Amino acid sequence: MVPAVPPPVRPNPVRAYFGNIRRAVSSTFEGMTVTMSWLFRRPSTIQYPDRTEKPVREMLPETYRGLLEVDLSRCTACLLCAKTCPLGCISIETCKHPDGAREFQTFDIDNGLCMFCGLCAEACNFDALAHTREFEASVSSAEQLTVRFVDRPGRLVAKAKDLPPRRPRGSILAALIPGFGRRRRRAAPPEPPASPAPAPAAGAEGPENPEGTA
Amino acid sequence: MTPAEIRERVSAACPGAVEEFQADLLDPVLRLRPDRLREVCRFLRDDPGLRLHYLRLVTGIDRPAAADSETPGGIDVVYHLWSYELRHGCQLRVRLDRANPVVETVSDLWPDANWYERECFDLLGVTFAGHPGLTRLLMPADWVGHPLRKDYARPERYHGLPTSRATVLAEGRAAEVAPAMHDTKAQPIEGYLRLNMGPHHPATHGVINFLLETDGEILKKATPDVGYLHRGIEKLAEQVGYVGTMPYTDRVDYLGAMFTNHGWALAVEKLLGVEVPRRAEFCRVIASELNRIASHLISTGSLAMDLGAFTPFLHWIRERETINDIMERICGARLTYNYLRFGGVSRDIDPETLDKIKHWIDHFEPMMDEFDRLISSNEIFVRRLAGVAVISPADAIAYGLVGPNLRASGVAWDTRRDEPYSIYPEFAFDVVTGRAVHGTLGDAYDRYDCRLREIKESLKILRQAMAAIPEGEARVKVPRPKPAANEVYARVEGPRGECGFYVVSDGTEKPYRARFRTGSFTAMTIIEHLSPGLMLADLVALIGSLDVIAPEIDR
Amino acid sequence: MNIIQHVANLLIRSVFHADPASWPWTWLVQAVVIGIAAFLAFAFVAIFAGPVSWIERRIAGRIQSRIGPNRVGPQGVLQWLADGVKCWLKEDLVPAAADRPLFLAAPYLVFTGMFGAFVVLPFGAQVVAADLNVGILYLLAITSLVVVGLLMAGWGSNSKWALFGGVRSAAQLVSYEVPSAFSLLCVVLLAGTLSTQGIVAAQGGWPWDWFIFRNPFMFAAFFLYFTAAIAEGNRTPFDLPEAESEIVAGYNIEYSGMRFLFFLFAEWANIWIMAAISAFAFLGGWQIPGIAPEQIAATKGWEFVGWQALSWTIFLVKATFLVFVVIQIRWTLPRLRVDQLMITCWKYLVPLSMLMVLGVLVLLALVPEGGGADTILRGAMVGLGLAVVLVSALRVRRTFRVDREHYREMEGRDLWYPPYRLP
Amino acid sequence: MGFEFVVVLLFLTTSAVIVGIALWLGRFLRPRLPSAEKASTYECGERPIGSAWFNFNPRFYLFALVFIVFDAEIALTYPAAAVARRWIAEGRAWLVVAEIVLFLAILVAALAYVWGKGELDWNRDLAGPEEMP
Repeated sequence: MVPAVPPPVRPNPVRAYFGNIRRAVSSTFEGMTVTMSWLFRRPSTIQYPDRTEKPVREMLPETYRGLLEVDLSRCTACLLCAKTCPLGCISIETCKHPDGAREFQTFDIDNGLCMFCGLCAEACNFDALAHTREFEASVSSAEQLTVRFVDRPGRLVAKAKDLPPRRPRGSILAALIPGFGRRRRRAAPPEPPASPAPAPAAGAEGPENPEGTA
Repeated sequence: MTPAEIRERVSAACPGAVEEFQADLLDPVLRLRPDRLREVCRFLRDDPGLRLHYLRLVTGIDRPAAADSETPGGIDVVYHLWSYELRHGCQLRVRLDRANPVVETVSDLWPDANWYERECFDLLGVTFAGHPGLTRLLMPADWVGHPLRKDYARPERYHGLPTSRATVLAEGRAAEVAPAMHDTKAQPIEGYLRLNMGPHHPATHGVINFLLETDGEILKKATPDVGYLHRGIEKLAEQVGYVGTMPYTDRVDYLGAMFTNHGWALAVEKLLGVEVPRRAEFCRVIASELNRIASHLISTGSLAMDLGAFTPFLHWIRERETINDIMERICGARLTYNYLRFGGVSRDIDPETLDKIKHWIDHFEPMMDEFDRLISSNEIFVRRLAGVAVISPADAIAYGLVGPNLRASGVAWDTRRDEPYSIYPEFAFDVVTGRAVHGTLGDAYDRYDCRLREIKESLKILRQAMAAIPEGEARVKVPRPKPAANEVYARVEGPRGECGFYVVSDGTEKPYRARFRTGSFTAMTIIEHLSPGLMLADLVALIGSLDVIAPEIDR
Repeated sequence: MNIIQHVANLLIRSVFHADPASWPWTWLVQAVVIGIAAFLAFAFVAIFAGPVSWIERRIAGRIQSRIGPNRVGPQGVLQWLADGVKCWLKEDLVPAAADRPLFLAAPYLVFTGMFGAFVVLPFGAQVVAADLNVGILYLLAITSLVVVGLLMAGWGSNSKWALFGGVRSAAQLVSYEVPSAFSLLCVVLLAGTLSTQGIVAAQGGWPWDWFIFRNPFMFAAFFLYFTAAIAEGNRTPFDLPEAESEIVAGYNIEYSGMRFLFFLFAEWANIWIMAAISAFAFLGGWQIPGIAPEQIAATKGWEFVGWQALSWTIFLVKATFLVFVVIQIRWTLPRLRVDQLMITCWKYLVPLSMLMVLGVLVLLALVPEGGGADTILRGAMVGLGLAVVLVSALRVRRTFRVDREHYREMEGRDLWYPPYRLP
Repeated sequence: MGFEFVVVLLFLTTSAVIVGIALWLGRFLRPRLPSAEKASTYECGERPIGSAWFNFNPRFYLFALVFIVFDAEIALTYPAAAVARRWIAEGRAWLVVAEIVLFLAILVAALAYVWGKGELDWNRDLAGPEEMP
């Protein structure tokens, strides 16, 4: 298991001397041919945020764990998510009406605390709480990091029996925070037709990019 | 040799030293009398039939007396020992008086115990008599209290800095505080230049401080000082429970989060006795091996960057980006994966992702040859690493080096093959060891070379796993974990070596004690030993070749 | 006749209608013309060192599969201006513990040492600020001024990392001056003069007239000189004085703003200077193929200007090509260790460059110029040069093609992206 | 030829003046907000331990001394090299070859001596400062 260390071999000094020169020259040459070849290869960076072919949000896979959003019309206030969260960044409060229905008081998610682990979204049985592909979350003060999902008083807690379809992911956050992550974008420089390769995914400038100025 | 047999031998050689043999635990423990610990340890290490040369872990566990219990409280110190040659191990435990916990040091028997004992002193207040420099390791020198004690209360402020988020938010912004600086107590060596390398130094791979004593370019000594990234994840695990700890394990090793995930899942699954579906095991292996490649890419690339070659690093970063994109598809995040669950994985891998992995491997394999031409065979690069900071096999074991660092010294030990877990026995791959291509066995180049060759082995495993992945469920539903009182040590082979989780459960939803054994922690201890006589630039190569990353040390 | 004197005389004759030989204010006009020339040279340094910094970053970007600065101005060409303005607006910090006079004076010395080299660089057939008869010696001497500046910066900062940088640069620059001096000695042997213009005049426009292809020893001497020059310019793989991963940034660690910029300025200008020296000493300088310098001197008017411009362009192209090679080397190689640096110099470059001097000397004595043996030697060396170019081109092509197929499968588009296409 | 050196002098002066002007103009543009933190010496974010003005290892001086010998010698060789072509053309090849070979021989001897003594190898054993003269 523990090998014996062989003694180091002392090479002939003259051969070593010229061997060093030879190897130094040849390995430098090899390295330079590699770096030279990169001058002819396509750079792999994208020019985030303003010169991408499409918004980075749309390049992300569906599974991406971005900012959390909750569709309150599907939320039964079972508090599973709040209990699962290791950090306690979800705070839910409901109050009871005299007529028996429950009403949301607060449904806040503190993005400053959230570590985007996805445990809460997994715990949600009704596909109400989910990650979006939104990731540009910078705001100008710590208070704004908390997203308050209860948009109007008197929003009733959903019943598990008849849930409306899930609203598209990201739409709730977008409605809640106008201009959130929707910065002005410049169109990507058009791909020159010189390359015979299949063109990149069509519709590079979608409706997301209304003021696409070159 | 089983733990019971080891116990027999110990009892025969040191009569009266073993107080109790806890055979009912998943990992049986020998409870020793504290005053006989050194004697037993020396026997275990030196006995030709035992040869436990590797001290895996030293853990302190605070066990205050329960209010309704008759048994007196105490502090346990648990030692995990292992023998690479004889492939057996045992756990030792001493129960110390809680008011005055003192035990003799074993740092002269196993050098890596030095830091473990300092950590234990720091976080639990256990005094190790005879320790050469028993000072706080992770917490600041003027910190009050020992955080891993069960009755520890966090102070409201430290040097005027609020310690909780609530206070910070309430006050609007943190008060103006003069930054706390590092004050060293060690006497300067006369005639040597003394300077700080780190925490803000490009080559320290995170925030680590080295106090250098140099004679011009040549080092007299480099003393590492860690704790800048200490987040108390072991303490957090006691508070957030088994499920909630999973995302925290991502933060232990941010380059190999899949392995810390895996280790944690293995430990808890062992405690619970959960079977993992086959497809989930394949998902785990595929994700793990991708992650291993990504981690090795960063490691080898940043070593090249530390030696002044910036380009290889960016090429590897580019390849790693593709892995990150794939990871994003697999588990939704690029760095903090939080992919594994008790009883499976959070999401199945879809066929399209498998296709992407295959294309990437096809592209990446020739890229490795290109990388060899660009940097690995470069004469300057070779000369910078060959023969530098040689670690002998015996030293590597004694200092508790693991993973590629250990294998580079010639010790062919891979947890995947030698202590199999998951479905690794089904795959054909080689355990790479150092081959002294350019210098001495166990030098910095060997460590680098081992990592590169390990990438190739990982590619082999990936190809096999993708060809053989079965249909089926990727997750079984496991109720909220609440394991009975027990102890387990589970380990996986991470990119920085053995990534072990020692979990003590007490029948609640939260672990009683969770202990993370990471490769970087022990790798750090050897730097001080190797540094005399190195040049300043060699130290950079040494740190880079050991592939230490700060959060793994500090946790 | 010096070009500056020439211009001054022209001015005096045409503007003041006086005879320069007897006019009492001739010296004043000459001084003003020199000042203007210096400013022109400075402008040249600025607009060359600046864009070189941009070019370097773009090339580094492509080598590293990224883009590089492309936002300031069209394709980022004004990046260097933005950097300059930014540095100008930065606070000028002097550490409290520093030796103030040394600290403040260091950038002057570094910059002056670099700038002084421009005086003797032969840009074109008649374009050189001062054609000193000791040109090469002057070059060796004036570039040593930079060492003093770096040492002052390192010592004056009273920072340990800066001290490391300063001491390293002193040991390094001083050592590498020996092989570079020996290599230039080979050139002097062949040219028979120390004047920079004389060295260019001793070569010709065609490659086989260049010193590098004169004989095998000169061929080797060129590479020895080039290596030593890279070391003297503190460039990777010899960038130890500012090794950021070892000694953070070396001698300039405590500098900020404009003072810091002058160090970088000098560094980038230095790349150009050493490329220029290699170009005029080994690669034929501004020599135009097919026309002798005397014929150029004999032309008049616009024809003269045209030839001058052409010669200038040829020189710039050669020097810029070498700048490109230096940049590429920088982004290919790792850095040496201090002891290896010294060993490379004293055990490899110094003995080898001495050998080259000896070889050149012996060949000079034995092989008469223009004879059959000389022609064969020159032809063989040009062939060797062509072979090197060809082999590297093929190697580059193969490296590229290995990746191409798989890249298309993975990314769904072609890998080919020519260097002139700027993303 | 005197004129040429005046040009050199004026060039050097001009460059120093340019640096001075650039720094002086910057005074009107740049902020000046001194603080003790900014004026402290950088040592990787920690408080510097002692001064950097320190006896540095003498290895560097050794190289400097070797360099001075070499550089002076090379400077003396240059004139000989400059006339080599002419002398060879004049048929006195042996003289110039002998002269330069002599110069080189002195240097080779020096280099061989230093090399043989192992002074070119970076002494990596830690000679304690107490052993230094």
